[in-house]
Amino acid sequence: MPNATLIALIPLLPLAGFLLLGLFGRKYFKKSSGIIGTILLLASTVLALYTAYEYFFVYGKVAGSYQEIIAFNYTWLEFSKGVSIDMGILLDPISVMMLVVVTFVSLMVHIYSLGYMKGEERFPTYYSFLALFTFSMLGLVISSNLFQIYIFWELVGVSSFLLIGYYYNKPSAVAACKKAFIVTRFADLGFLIGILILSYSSGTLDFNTMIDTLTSSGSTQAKAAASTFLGASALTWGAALVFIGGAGKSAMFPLHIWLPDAMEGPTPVSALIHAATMVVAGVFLVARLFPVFSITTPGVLEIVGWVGAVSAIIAAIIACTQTDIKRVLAYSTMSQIGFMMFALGVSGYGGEAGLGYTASMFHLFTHAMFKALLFLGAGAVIHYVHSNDMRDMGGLRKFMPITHITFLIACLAIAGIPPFAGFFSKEEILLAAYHNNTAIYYIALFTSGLTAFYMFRLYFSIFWNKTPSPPGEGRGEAHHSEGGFSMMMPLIVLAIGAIAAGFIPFGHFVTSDGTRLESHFDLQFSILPVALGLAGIFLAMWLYLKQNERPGKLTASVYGFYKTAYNKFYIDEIYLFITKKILFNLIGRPAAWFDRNVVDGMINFTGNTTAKVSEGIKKVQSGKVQSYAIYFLLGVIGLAVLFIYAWK
Amino acid sequence: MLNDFLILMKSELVITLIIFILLFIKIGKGMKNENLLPLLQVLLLVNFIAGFFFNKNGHLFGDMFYTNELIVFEKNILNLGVYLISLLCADWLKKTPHLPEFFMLMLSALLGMFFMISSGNLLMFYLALELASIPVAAMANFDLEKKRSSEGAMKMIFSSAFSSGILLFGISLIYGATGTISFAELPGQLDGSAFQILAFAMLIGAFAFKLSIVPFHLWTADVYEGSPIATTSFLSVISKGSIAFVFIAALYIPFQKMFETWYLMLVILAVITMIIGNLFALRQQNIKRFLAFSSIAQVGFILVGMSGYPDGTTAVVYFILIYVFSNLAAFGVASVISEHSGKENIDDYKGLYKTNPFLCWILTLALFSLAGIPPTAGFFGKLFLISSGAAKGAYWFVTVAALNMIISLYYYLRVVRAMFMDKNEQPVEKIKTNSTVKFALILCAAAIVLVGLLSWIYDYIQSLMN
Amino acid sequence: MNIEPGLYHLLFISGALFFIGVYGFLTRRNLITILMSIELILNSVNINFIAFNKYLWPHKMDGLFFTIFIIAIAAAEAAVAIAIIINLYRSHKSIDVESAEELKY
Amino acid sequence: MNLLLLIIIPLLTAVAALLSRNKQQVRWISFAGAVAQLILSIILYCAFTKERAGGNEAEMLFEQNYALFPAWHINFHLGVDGISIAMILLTSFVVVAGVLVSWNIEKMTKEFYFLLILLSLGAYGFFISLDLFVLFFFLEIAVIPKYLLIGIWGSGKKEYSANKLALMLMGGSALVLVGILGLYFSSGHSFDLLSLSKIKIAEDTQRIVFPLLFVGFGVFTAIFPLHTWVPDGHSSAPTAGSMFLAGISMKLGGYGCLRVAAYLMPEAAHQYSNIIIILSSIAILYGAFATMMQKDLKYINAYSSVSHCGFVLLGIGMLTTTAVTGAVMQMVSHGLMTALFFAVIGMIYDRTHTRQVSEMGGLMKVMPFISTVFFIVGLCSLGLPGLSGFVAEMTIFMGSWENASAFHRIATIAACMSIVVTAVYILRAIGQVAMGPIKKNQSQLRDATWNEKLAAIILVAGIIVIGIIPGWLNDLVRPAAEIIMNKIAGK
Repeated sequence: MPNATLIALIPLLPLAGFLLLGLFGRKYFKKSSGIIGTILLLASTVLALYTAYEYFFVYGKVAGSYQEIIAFNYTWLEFSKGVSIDMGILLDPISVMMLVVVTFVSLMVHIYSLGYMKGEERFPTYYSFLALFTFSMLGLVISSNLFQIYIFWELVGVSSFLLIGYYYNKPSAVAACKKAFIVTRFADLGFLIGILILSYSSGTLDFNTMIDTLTSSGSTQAKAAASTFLGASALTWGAALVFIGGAGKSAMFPLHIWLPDAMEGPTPVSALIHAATMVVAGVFLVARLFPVFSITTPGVLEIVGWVGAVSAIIAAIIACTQTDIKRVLAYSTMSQIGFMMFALGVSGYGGEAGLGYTASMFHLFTHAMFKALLFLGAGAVIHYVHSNDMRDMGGLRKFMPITHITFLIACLAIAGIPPFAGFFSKEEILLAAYHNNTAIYYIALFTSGLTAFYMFRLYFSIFWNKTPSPPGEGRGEAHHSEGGFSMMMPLIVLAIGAIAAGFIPFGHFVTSDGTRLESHFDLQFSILPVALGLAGIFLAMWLYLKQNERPGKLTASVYGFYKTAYNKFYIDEIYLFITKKILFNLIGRPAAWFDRNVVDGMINFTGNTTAKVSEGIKKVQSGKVQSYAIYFLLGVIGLAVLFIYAWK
Repeated sequence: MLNDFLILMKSELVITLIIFILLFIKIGKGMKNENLLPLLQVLLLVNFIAGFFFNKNGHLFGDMFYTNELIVFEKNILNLGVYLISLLCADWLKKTPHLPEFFMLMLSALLGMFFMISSGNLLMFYLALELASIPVAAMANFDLEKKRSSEGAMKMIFSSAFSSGILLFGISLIYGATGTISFAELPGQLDGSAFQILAFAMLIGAFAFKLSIVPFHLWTADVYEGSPIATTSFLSVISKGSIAFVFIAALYIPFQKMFETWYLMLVILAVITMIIGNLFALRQQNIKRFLAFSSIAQVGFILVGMSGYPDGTTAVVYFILIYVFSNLAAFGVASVISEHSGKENIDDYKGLYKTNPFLCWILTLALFSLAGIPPTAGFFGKLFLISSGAAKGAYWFVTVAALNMIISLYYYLRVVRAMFMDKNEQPVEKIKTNSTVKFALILCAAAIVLVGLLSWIYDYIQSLMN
Repeated sequence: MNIEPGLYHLLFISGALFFIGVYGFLTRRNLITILMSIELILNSVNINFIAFNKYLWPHKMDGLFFTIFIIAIAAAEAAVAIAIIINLYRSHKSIDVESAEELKY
Repeated sequence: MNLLLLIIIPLLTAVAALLSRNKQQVRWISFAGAVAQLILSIILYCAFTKERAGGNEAEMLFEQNYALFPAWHINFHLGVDGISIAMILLTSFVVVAGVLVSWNIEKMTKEFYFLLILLSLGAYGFFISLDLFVLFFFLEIAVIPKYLLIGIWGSGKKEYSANKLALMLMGGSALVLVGILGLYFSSGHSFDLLSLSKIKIAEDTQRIVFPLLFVGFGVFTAIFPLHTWVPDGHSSAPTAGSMFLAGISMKLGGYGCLRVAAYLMPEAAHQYSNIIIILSSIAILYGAFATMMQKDLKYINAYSSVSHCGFVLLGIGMLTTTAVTGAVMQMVSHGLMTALFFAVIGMIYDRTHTRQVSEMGGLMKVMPFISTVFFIVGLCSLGLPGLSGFVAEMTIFMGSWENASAFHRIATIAACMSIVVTAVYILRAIGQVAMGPIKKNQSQLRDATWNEKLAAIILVAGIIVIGIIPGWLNDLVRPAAEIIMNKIAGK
C-alpha cells in the first residue's frame, strides 16, 4: 500500500521551499537560494519516481487493471452531508505519470535556471515562485476532489501570473501577466459553474464517487443529472463548462491569446509552465473526468475534439509566420496541446476505443520532454544572442554545438520523425483519429506536416541561414561559451528523454480504464505522416538553409493570407474591442456614472429639497406680531372646524 | 387646616419667602451683585433641597389646589432648573443693574408655575398662568438698552395677552356648557359636543401658544433672540417644562373623555411641529434662535409622547428632566461665549475647539443629547417618547418622528462641525470660565450622561404615577 | 312694554365685542390701541361669564368670581404692557407696531 | 466567561485614554486595551468551543440578564453564539490593527483614540446583546464616532462625506427603531431576542416590519441603492476610520439583517427573499463594474466593498444553511481583507501623498513589504484559494446553488461572474501601483515602519488562517446558522 507521508512530501517539499525562500530568501539566502530550491526539488523528484515505481510495479495493479487509490484524504471544508472540499491524494496512472513529468521537468528547469538567472537581483524570489508553482501543479495532479483541483488550478494560475510578471517593471511583462490571469480567470468562471452543476447533480465533489454516481445509469443522481436545460442535460452543461476551464488553461482556441504574450516571462519559466506542465492541465482535467465526458449526450467530447483540432491547425499556421522564436514555440505548444485535446475528443471509454486517451497522455508525456528541451535550447540561444528575433540569428551551430544538437533532436521529435519520441505518440493519435473522425484525421495530418515545416524553419534560421557575423555584432561580448554546465546538463538529459521516451510501452500503463492496451503499428499507416513530415522539413531547408529571396517571394505571393496569419488572425484585436469598448465603455463607465449621478443624486436631491423648502417657508416668520396672532386664530379655527365637521 | 396649608403649599411658601427676602434687601440699603448672587444661589439650592422633604398629598381651597408625589417631583425639576440658571448665567447676572428685580420676577413666575401645576380648577389655572407669563415679559425686556430686547418683550406681552384672551373665551364657553370650572367635576359634564370642542380648541390654542406648538409658535424665536440669555433659558426650559406638565395633566385627567379628539389633535400638531420646527432650525444663524426652533421641534416629540395615553406621563416627565439639563447646558455655553465675546452666531463658533475644548465638549454633549444620540440621556428620553407614541400602533406617525430625528441631527451636527472641523482665522479667544459656571456645566454634563444610564430614575418616576 | 334681555342677546353682544376686539388687535398699528382691543376681548369674556352665570347656572358663582379676577389681571397685564411700550418708545422713538419688526425669519 | 468584560475593557481603555497625559501614553494605552480585548476574544472563542464540546447545546452561551428599564421590559441581556463569536474575533483583530496603523496621528491624538475605542465598544456591545433595545443602543453608539473621525481627521470633501454618512446611517437606524418598536408592540411587549424568536409574529405585521428592519440594517451594509455613503465615507475617512467603517460597522448591518430581521420574521424573510437576492446581485455586479472605472485607490476599495457586501446579503437572501454560513464567513473575511486593504492604501498614501492609481508605479521596488501585502490583499479580494475570500465566496456559491429554481441559479451565476470583473480591477490596480516602471518622484520612499508591519501581519495572519484551515470557522458558524435556518424553514 502507498505510503501517504512520502507522497504528501512530494508537493510539500516545494511548498517548504516557497515559504523558506519567500519569507527569508531576500535576507539570508541571497546566493544560496537556487541550490536550496534545487535540492528540495531533487528530493521530491526522487520521491515521485519512487512512487511511480511502487505504483506501476508493486501495488498499483490489481486483477490486471490499475486501481484508483485514495492514499490520503482530509475533509477541508464541509458544505453539507457528503458535499465537502477534501484535500486528498488520488493515485492512478495519469496522476502518477504527471507527478513524474512535473517534478522531472521542474527539476531540469531549476538546474537550468541556476545558470540562466545567475546575478538576477530577485534571485530568491524567482526560486520561491518556481517552488510555489511546482507545489501547486503537484497538488493539482494528485487532487482527489473536484474542488481541490479547482483550488490548485487557481494557485497554478497565480504562480504563473507571478512568474510571467517576474520582470515587474517591464510594462509589456505586466500587461502579459494581467492578460494571462484574466483570460484564464474568465475560463475558470466556466469551470466554477461546471463544478457547481456537477456537484449538485452528483451530490458530491469527490472524483471517484462523482464518476460512479453519474456513470452508473439508473442512480437517482444520474436521473437528476439527465434533467435537461436549454436542450442539453445538466450533465452536459456541467462537463462543457468544466471543459471551458480546461480550454482556458490549455490555451485552446479561442482562449489561447494569453499564451504567446506569456513568453514575456523568463525563458525557463516558459519551458516549465507554458510548455511542459501548466498548459497541459486542461488536458489532464478532461482526462481526469473522462468517464463523465464520455457519457454526456450530446457528446461534449465532440466539442473537445473539434476545439483541439481547430486550435492545432490555427496555431500551426500562425507559427509559420512568427519571427520571435519563443512565440513560434508558444504557438507550436498550442498546436501540440490541440493534438492531445482532439486525441481525447476522438477517444472512447475503455478497451480499444480508449486508444485516443492513451495516445493523448502519451503525447503529453513526450511533448513535455521535447518542448521543454526546445524552450531551454531557445533560452540558451537568447542568452547568447540577447535577442528573441530569429532575424538576428543564424549560423550559430559553430558557436553552440550542444545546443545545436539537442535542438535538432527536439525538432525531429516534434516533427514526428522516427525513432524520436514524438513519432510514436503522434502515430497513436493519428491512428485514433483515423478510426473515429476522418475530418479531424486529415486536419491532424496536414498540421503535422506544418509542424515539421515551421519547426525546421526555426531550426535552420537559428543555426544555419546567415553566415555567422563576426563576434561583437548582434551578440554580447560577455560570453563566447554557450552557457555553463548547469545550462547544458538539462539539455542533454532532456534530449535523451526526447529520444528514449517513445519506446515506453505506454499503453501498458496509462489507459482510460486502467486495463492494459497493446499499441500496434502498421507501417503503411505511418508512411503518410512521416512522408509529410519529411516534406515539411525539406521545404523548410529549401527556403531557409541558405539566405535567399525565396521566402520573400513566397510571402509576397500569398501576402493577404500571410498578413492575416502574421497578425494571429486579429483575435487579439477582437478581444481588445470586447473588453475596452464593451466592458469598460458600455458597462463600466455607465455604471460608475449612474452611481455618482443618479443614485447618489437622489440622496443629495432629498437633502437639497429640504434646504429649499426651509428657505421657502421662512416668510411665515414675518416678525409682525399681528400676523402671528392671525396664525394663532387660524390654528384655533382650523382645529375647531376640523374636529367639529371632519371627524364627526 | 393651617397645618395642611403650611405643609402642602410648602414649596410655594419657600419661593414667596425668597421673594420677600429679595424685596427687603431691595428696599433696605441693597447689596452688590457680587455678594447678592452667591446668596441667591445658596437660597435656591436650599429651596431645591427643601423640595425633597416634608411632602404630603392632599388638596386645599376646595380642590383649587392639590399636590402629590409627581407634582412635587415636577416642582423639584423646575427648582433645579432655576438653580442651574442662576449658576450658568452668573456672568450676565453679575452685570445686570437690577439683579433683585430680575430674580423677583423670575421667582414669581416660578411661583405661578407651581400654582399652575397644582391647580385643580380653571380659575386657579388662569391666575397661575398669568402669574407665570406676565413677569417673563418683563424679564424679556431686561436688556434695557437693547432695541431687540424691548421688541421681544412687546411681542411676548401682546401675543400672550391675546392668547389668554382666547383662553378665557374658551373657558367661559366651557363654563357655559358644563357649569363648572373645576377639574374634578369636568369629566362628568363633558360629552364632546361641537360647542365643547370649539371651547376645547380655544384651550388647546392657549396651551399650544405657551408650549410654542406650530402654528402657535411664532412668537417664540423672536422673543428668545431678543431677550437676555437668562430669560431665554428660563423661557425655553422652565416655562416650557411647567406648561408641559400642566398640559399632559389637563389632557389626561379633566379632558380624558375627549380622548379621541385630542389624540388626533396631538398627532396632527406633533407632526407639523416637528417638521416646521426642524425646517426652520435648519437655516438659523443666531444660536439662541437656533435653539428656539430646536426646542420647538423637541416639543413636537413631547407631543408624540403625550399621545400615548395613558402611559405617556412618565416618558414626558423623564424627557423634560433630561431636556432641562441638555438645553440648559447648551444655553449655558452659549451665554458664556456671548458674554465674553458678544458672539452669538454659529459661524462665530468655527474653530472653537482650538481655543475652548471644554466648552466644546459640553456643548457637543448637550447637542447630542438633544439630538438623541447614545449614550447621552437624550437618547433614552426621546426613545421612550417615541415608544409611548407607538403604543397606539400608528407606524407612519412613529416613522415621521424617527425621520425627523435625522433632520434635527443634521442641524445639531452643523454646530458640532463648526466647532470641531471648520477652519477660522480669528476664533473666539480663550475664555476664562468662572468656577460656578464650570461647576454647573459639569453638573449638567454628568447628568446628561448618567440620567439615561441610571435606569432606576425612570422607574422612580414610573412609581410616582400611582 | 319692556323686553327682558335673554341669554342670546348678551351672547350676541359679547361675541360682537370679542370679534371687534380681535379685529382691532389685528388691524391697529398703534400699540396702545392694540392694548385697548385686548381689553375689549377680555370684557367680552366677562360678559360671557356673567351671562352664563345668570341664565344657566344661577346658583354657581364661579362665573362672577372669574370676572372679578379677570378685571384685576387685566389691570396688571396693562400695567406691564404699558411699561414695555414706554421702553419700546425709548428705544424705537415710536409706538407703532410696525416699527418693531427687526426680529424675523 | 463574563461577557461584560467585552464592554468594560474598551470602556476603561477609553477613559484611560482620556485621562492620559501625552500622546505616547495614549497610543500605548489604546494598544494595550486593544490587545487585551483581542486576547479576551480568543479566550472567549476557546471557552465557547469547550462548552460546545462539553455538549452544551443552548442556543446562546454565557448568557447574562439584568433588568434595565422594567417599565419597558428592557433587559441588559447578553449572550453569544458562533456567529457573534466570529464577529467579535473579527472586530478585535481590526481594532488592534487600526490602533497600530494610526500610530503617527499627531492632530488631537487623545480624541482620535478615544473615538476609535468608543466605536469598537459599540461594535462589541452590538454583537453580544440579545435585547433589541440594547442592540439598537450600541448600534447608534457606533455611528457618531465615525462622523467625528471623518470630519476631523478626514481628507478631501470630508464634511460632506461625514454628514452624508451620519445622516444615512441614522436614517437606517431610524427605520430599525420603528421596526423594533413594531416587534415590541406586536409581540406583547418584549424586546428580548430569544423570547421573540419563540413567538410567532402575525404575518401582516411581519410584512410591514421586516422591510423596515432589513433596509434599516441594510443601509449599514451598503444595500443597493442606499450604498452611496460608502464611497464618499471611505474616501474621506482617515485610514483607521475606513478600516473600522468597512471592517466593523458595515458588518453590524449584515449581522442585524440576519440576527434580527431574518431570524425573527421567517415568513417575511421567505416572502422578500427574491427582492433581497435581486438587490444583492445587482450590488455585486454593479459594484464590481463601477469599481473598474475608479481611479482613486480608496474609491476602488469602497466600491469593491459594496460588491463584496452584496455577497453577504446574497447569502442571507438565499436562505440555506450553507449560504448563510458563507455570508457570515464573508463578513469576517471581508472585514479583515478590506481593513487590510485600507491600511495598505493608507501606508501608500502617507508616502506617495496621492491615491490616484495613475500617479504611482513600480512601488514593489521601493517598498517591497507594503507591495507584497498589497498583492496578498488584492489576491484575497479576487478570491484566491488559500486566502479567506475564496472560502467565503465558494461557501456562498455552493449554498446558493442548493436552491434549484432557475431564478436562484441565474442570480448565483451573476454573482459568480463578479469573480472575473474583480480580477480585472484588482489586477489593474496592482499592475499600476506595485508593478510597472517606477515614477521618478517615488524612487526614494521608505518601507513600512514596525507598527505598520505589525498591523499588516496581524490581518494577513487572520486572512491566511481562515484561508488555509477554514474548518474551525465553519464549525463555529454553521451550528448557529443551522438554528436560524431551522427557525426560518419552520422546523
